[in-house]
Amino acid sequence: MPDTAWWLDLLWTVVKGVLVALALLTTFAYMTLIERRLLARMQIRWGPNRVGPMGLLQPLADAIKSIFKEDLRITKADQLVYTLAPLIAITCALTAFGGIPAGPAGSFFGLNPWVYSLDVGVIGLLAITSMGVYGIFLGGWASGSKYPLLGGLRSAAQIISYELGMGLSILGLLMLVGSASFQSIIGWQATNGWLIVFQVFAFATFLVSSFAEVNRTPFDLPEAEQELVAGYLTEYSAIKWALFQMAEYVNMITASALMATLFFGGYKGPVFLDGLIPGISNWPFIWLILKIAFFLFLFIWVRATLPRLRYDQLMRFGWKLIFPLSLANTVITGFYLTYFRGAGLWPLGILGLIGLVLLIVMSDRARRLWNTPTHRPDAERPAASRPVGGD
Amino acid sequence: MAEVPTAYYIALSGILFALGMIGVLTRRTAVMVFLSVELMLNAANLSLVAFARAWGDLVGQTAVFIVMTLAAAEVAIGLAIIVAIFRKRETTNVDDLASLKG
Amino acid sequence: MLPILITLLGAIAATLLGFFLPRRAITVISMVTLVLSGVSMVTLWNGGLTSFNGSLQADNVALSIGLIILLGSLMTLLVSFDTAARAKLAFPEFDALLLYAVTGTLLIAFSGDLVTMLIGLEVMSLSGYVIATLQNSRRAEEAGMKYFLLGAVGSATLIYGIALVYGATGTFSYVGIRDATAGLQVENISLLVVGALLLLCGFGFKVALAPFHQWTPDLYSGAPTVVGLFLSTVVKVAAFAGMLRVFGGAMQNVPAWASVMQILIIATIVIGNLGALFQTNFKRLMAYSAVAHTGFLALALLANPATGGPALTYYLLVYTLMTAGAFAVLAALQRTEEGFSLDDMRGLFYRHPAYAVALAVCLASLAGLPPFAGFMGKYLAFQAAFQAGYVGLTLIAAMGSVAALIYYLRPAMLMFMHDRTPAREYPGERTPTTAAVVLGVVGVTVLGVLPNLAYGLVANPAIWTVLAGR
Amino acid sequence: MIHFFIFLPVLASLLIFLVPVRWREEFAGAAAGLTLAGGLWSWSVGGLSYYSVPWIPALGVTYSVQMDGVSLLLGIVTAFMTLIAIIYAGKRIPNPGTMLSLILMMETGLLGIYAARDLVLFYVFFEDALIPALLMLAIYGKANRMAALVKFAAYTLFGSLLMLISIIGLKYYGGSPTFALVDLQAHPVTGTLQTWLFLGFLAAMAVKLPLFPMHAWLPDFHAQNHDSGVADVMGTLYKVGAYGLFRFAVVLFPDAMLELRPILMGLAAFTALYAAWIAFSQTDWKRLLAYAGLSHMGFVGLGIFSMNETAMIGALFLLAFQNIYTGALFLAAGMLQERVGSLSTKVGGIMTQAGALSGMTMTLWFASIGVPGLVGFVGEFSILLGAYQVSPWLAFIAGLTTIAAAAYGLTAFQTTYWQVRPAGAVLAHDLRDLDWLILGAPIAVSIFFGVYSGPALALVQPVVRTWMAGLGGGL
Amino acid sequence: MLLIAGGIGVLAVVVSILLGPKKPSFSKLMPYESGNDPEGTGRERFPVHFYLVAMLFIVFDIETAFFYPLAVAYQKVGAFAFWEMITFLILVLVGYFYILKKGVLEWN
Repeated sequence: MPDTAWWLDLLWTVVKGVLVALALLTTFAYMTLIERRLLARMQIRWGPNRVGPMGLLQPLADAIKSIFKEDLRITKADQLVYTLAPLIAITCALTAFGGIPAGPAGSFFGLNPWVYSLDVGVIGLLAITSMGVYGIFLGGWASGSKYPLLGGLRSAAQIISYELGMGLSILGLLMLVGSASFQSIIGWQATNGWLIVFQVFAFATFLVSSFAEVNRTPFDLPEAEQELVAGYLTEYSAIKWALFQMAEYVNMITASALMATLFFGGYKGPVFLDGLIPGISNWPFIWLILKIAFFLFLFIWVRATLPRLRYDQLMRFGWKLIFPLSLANTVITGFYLTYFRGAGLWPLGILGLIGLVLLIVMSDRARRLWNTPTHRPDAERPAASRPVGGD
Repeated sequence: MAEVPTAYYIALSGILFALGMIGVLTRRTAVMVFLSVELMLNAANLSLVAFARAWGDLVGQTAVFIVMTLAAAEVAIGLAIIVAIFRKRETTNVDDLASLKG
Repeated sequence: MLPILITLLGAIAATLLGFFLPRRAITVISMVTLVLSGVSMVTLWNGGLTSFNGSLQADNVALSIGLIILLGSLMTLLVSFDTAARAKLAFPEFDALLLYAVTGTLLIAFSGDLVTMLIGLEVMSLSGYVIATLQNSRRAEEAGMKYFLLGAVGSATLIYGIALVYGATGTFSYVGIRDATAGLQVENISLLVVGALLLLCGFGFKVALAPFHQWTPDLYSGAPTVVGLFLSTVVKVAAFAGMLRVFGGAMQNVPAWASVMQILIIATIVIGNLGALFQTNFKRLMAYSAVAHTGFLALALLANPATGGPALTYYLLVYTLMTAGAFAVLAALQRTEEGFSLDDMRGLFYRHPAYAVALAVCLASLAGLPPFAGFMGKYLAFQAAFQAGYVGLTLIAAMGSVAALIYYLRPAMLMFMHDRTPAREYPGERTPTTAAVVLGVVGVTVLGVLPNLAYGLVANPAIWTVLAGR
Repeated sequence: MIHFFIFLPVLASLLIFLVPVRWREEFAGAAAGLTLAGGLWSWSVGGLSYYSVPWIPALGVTYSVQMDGVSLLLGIVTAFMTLIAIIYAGKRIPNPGTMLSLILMMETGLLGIYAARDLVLFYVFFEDALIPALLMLAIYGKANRMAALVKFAAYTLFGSLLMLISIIGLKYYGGSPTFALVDLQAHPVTGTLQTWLFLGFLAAMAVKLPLFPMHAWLPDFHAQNHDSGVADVMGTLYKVGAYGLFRFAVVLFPDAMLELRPILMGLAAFTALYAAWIAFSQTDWKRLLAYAGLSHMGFVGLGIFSMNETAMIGALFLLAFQNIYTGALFLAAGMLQERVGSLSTKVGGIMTQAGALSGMTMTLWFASIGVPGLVGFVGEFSILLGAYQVSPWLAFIAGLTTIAAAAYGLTAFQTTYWQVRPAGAVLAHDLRDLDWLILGAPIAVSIFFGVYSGPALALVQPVVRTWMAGLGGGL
Repeated sequence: MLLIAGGIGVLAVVVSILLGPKKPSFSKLMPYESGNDPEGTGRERFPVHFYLVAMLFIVFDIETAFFYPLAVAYQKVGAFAFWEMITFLILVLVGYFYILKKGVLEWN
C-alpha cells in the first residue's frame, strides 16, 4: 500500500469495520432468535413464531423494545461507570472480531478481508477479549447493589480463571506453527492439515475454556437466577442490558471464529474439495461462516444439554483441571517437538487422542478433583493466622 | 505511514512519568498513589520500547517484558497490603497511618 | 550462579516443605542452605566466572558482598528461630520469603547488567514488602504499607532511570555502559545524566538516602524486630551492592551524579544523626542510625572504587554484624514488638549483664569507637572519601559521627546505671538468638582488632577495576 | 615484652570475670603490680626498642610501638597510679570487679597511647581509653552523670574525629606509604596545609589537654564521678593531650606550631591562670582538684607550645608527676568523703581527728602548688624557665598562677582541715592499714623525684634533645 | 486502525443510547434486593477469595505471557527452549502447589 493513500486506506478500514460490526450485530440478533427456536425444538416446544414469518422479525421487535424502553438510572449507581461498563463490554467484543481473517489476502474485492492484522493476532485477540471482563466487573460494581456486585465479581473471577486455560491451551499450537499471526496459522494448516488433528487435547481444553469465557452454560453462573438474580445484569435495563447481551453473543461468535481459525483451518475449506470445484477451498467468508455456524450450534446444543455447575465446582474445574491439563499439553508438545521432531507430526495427534481418551476413561477420578465438596470444618483449619498471599 | 520520531515517545513518557510523580506526591489514598506508581512504570516501559526501536535492539523489549512482570508482581503484593490495611482500618489514606511517629 | 541457585532451591524447599515439617525444621533447612551457598561462594573465590553472557558475574566483589548478605541472613534466621513465635511470625513462609529475598539480593550482587540487577532488586523488595507485613498487626501493616508505597515509587524511578540510560547507551550491560560512557556523544549526554540521576534517586529510596528515607524509621521500628534486622542489614547491603555496581562500575564516568550524591549524603548524615538524637524508642533510634550509616556508607561509594570499594565492603560487613547484633539483643529481650524505650534500658546491665555488654559493644561499634570494627569501617569510608578529594564532606561526616556518638552513648550508658525496678525483659529460652548476638559481638571485636582479616581479602585494587565486568 | 607490658592489663581486665569474686581484688592488684614491674624492668634495661608490623597493609596502617624515655616515664607513672587506684578501689568499692576491670582496661589504653608510633594506632588507643572512662562514669557516677557523659563524649569525639581526618590528610598529602611516625616524618606536609592539618590535630589534643575553650567537660567529669576518686585518678591519667602534641605535633607540624606559638602559648598561659582563678572559688574538692589539674595542664601546654627544650622537658616531667600527686589528691578527697560523707571544702577540723590524712594531703598539696623540694616544683620551674626565653611576658603571667595556686590550695586546705570542726559532726577516723600505702607511696615518689629528679629527667632529656635536634637544633 | 473498529462500536452504542427515551425517572430506582429495602451500601467488602483469584490470575497470566514468545520461537531455539520452559514451569508449579496446599483454590 503506497504511503500517499493512507487516508484511502483508513477509509476502507472504517468501512470494513462498520461492515463487520453490522454483520455481527445482525448475527447477534438472529442468533437470539435461532437459539430460542432451537432450544424450543430440543425441548419439544415452539419458541417465538409470532412476529413475522417463523418469528423472523422477532429480533427487530426486541431491538425496538430495548431502544424505546426507559433507561433506568439507579440512584446508588456510579453513573459514569454504570454507563461506561456496557460500552466497554460491547467495544471489546466487537473489536476482537475484526482481527480474524475471513479469506485470503486481497480476496474481498481486492481488499483484505479483515479489519486489522497484527503479527501477534492470537495474542492480540485474546488480550482484547479479556478486556471485556472490565465491562462485566465494572457493571457489577457500578450498580451499587449487592447482587450485581457479587455477580460481577464471580463472573470476573470465572473469566480470568478460564483465561489461563485458554491462553495456555494454544501454546502447543503456537509451538507447532511458530507464529502467532492468523495468516501463518491458517497457512500452516493448509499445508500440514488442521491443527485439531495434532492438538486435539488442546482443542478440548480450549473449547471448555471458551464456554466459560463467554459465560455460557454450563458455566453461566454469573447470571444464575437462583443464586444471584441476574448477576451483574440485575440493575441493568433497556439498551444497556441489551448491550451486555449483545457483547455476550458477539463474544460467542468471536470464540467460534477463533476455534474455527485456530483448529479447523480458518477460512480455508477442505482441500480435497478443490478437486470438484477448483479454488473452492479459497473462497472467502463461506467457509468461515460455515464453521462459525457449526460452533454456534454447538453452543446452543450444549446449553440445551448440560446442567449448570456449582460455583465452587466451576472454579475448581478451571484451576485444578483445565489449567494443569493445558500446561501438561504444552510440555508434552514441547518435549515432542524437541526430541522427536524427525518422526513427523502424526504421533502428536495420537498422543493427544490417547490423552483425551484417558481423561474420559478416568473421568470419575478426574471429577473428584473438582467435584468433591471440600467443606472442611473450621476447627480443622490450621489456625487462621497463616496468611495466604498477604491476607 | 510516517515514522514517529523517538523524541516524541520520550517526551510522552516523560510527561507520563511526571504525572505519575505528581500523583504520588499529591494523592493521599494508597490506591491512588499506587496507580500513579503504575503510571510511572508504564512511562518507563514506553520509553524502553521507543529506545529499543531507535537502537534496533530487542533487549529493550525484553526489558519491557520484565518490567511488566515486576509491575504485576507489585500489583499483587501492593493490593494485598492495601486490602489487609483497609480491612483493619476502613481507610487507605496515607495520612491516617500515623501510629508510628517520631 | 551456583550460590544463587542453592538459595533459590532452599527457598522453594521452604515453600513446599512448610506444609509437612514444623517451622523450626524449615528454619534449620534454610540455614543449612545459606551455609551451603556460602561454601559454594568460597569455592568460587578468585574464579571470576560469568554466565549468561556476563549477566551474572561471580567476581570477588560479588562473592564478598554475597557472603556478607548470607551472614546477615543467617543471623536473621538465627534470631527468628526462637523469637519468631513471640513476634507472631512463625510461618514457614517467613523463611521461604526470606530466602527469596536473599536470592534477589544475591542476584543484585552478582549482576552484570541493569536488567538482572533490576530483577534481583525487585525480587528482594517484593519479598521484603511481604515480610514486613507478615505479622498480623496494625504496626507491621502500616510499616509495610509505607515501605511498599515508597519502595514502589523508588522502583519506578529506578526503572525509568534504567530506561533512559538504555536510551543513551543502547545497552544494559555494565561493561557496555562503561564503554559507551567513556566516549560520550553530546546529544546523548543529557539523557544519560538524567538517567543516572533517576537511578540515583531510585537507589536512594532503596538504601534510604536522605530525602528518600522517610519510610525507614517507620519500617524498622514498626516491623517486627527480626524483620527490622533483616531489612536494615541484608536489604541495605544488597542495595549498596547494586549502587556499587552501577555507580562504581558502569557509570563511573558519567558526570553530575557525584555532585548530587554529595548533597544527598550531607542531607542523610545531617537528618539521620539529628533525627536519632531525639528518639526515645530504641528501635526508632536504630532506624535513624541506619539512615545515618547510609550516609557514611554512601561516602565510601562516592570515592574512587579502588579505595572506596574495599572500604564499602568492609563497612557493610561490619555494619551487618553490629546492626544485626544490636537488633538480636533487642529481639532476645523485648517483651513486645515495640522494642524498648530508652528508659526501659536503664540498669539492663544489672539484669542481663552479658546482653548488656554485648549491646554496648554493638553500640560502641556503631558509634565508631575503637577497638571495635565500626571504627575501622568509618575510618575506611572517611579515608576513601578523603582521598577522592571530598574533604569538606568528610568533615561534615565527622561532625555527624559526633552526634552519632551521643545518641548511641545514651542508651549504652543507661544500661550501666543502677536501677531498682524489676526486670521488664522477656525471660524465656533464646539460645539461637544469643548465638547471633555472639556472632555479631565477636565479629565486631575481632574485625576491629584485626581488620585485615576481612579487609585484606578485598583490598586488592585489581578486583575493583573490573567492577563493571570484563 | 613491650606487648606484654601494653596488653597485660586488658587481658587481666577480661580474665577478672573468670576469677571468683573474693579473689578479684588480689588478681587485679597482681596484674597491675606485674605491669608496673614490667615497666620498671624496662627502665632498668633502658627502654623497649621499636617494633613494627603491618596491621592493615593495604592502608599502610602499622602496629608500631616503642617505649623510649618519655613513654616509659609516663607509662611507669600510669602503671604506678593504676596499682594505687586498684588498691584503693578494692578497699573502697563493694564488689569492685567491674571497676577493677575498667581500670585495667584503661591502663592498656593509656600504655598504648604512650607506646604507639603509628598515628592510626595512636588514635585507636586514644579512643580505646575513652570507653572505660565513659563506663566508669556511667556505672559509678552521680545523679547528673548523663549530662557530664554527653558533654565529655561530645567534646572528645569532636576533637578526635577532626584529628582522624587530619591523620588521613597527613598521610595522603604527604604521600607517606604508612601511618608510622617515621614514615610520616620522612614525608612531611608543608605550608598552609600543614597548618590546617595541625589545627585538626590540635582540636583533639586541646580537648584532652584541655586548653581553654575546650575545657568545659572537665569539671563536670570529675564532679560527677564516683566519690571514691578512683575514677578520677584514671581520668587524670587520661589527660594525654600534651603528650600527643609532644610526640606527634612537634615533629609533624613544626612550622605550624612555630607559627601559632604565640597564640597557643597565650592560650595555655591563660588557661593556667583562668583555671586557678576558678579553682579559687570552688567549694567542692573534686571540682577544685579538677580546676587545679586544669591549671597544671595549662602549664604543661605552655611548656610544650614554647618549643623550647627546657620548657618541654619540664612539661613532660610535670605531666608525668602531676598525675601522681593530683591523682593521690583525688584519692585523698575520696578518703575525706568516706569519713565525713561530703566533699565540701568547708567541713572543717579534720586535722584534729585524722592527723595523718591531713598531713599527707597537705604534703600532696605542697607538691601540687610547686613547693620546692617536691616534684611539682621541678616541672613548673623548668617550664617557666624555658618559656621565659621565648616569651617573658607569658612566662610572667603563668608565673602568677603559682601564687594563685598557693592561694586556692591553702585556702581550701585551711577551711577543710584547720577550721574549727562544727559541733556534732561525724567523727572522722584516721588512716588505716592500706590507706597509708595509698597516700604514702605517691608522697614518697613525689619527694624522691622532687629532691632527686635526675633519673626521671635522664629519661626525658635525651628524647627531647633528639626531637629538637630533628627540628634543626631547637629554638 | 484497531481503535477505529472499536470506535465504530462505541459510536453505534452512543447513538442508540441517545435515541432511547428518557422518561422522568421514578424515585424507586433503588437497588434491587428481592423486594426488600436495601441495607447498607452496595459496595461492601467482598470475600478476600476474589482478591486471591485476581492475584493468582495476574501471576499465572504473566506466566502465560512469558510463554507466548517462547512458543513462537520454540522450534528455532531448540532443546534449550525446552529446558528453559521446564525450569520456568517448575518455578511456577512451586507456586501452584503452594496455593493448592494453602487451599486458595477451594471454594466453600
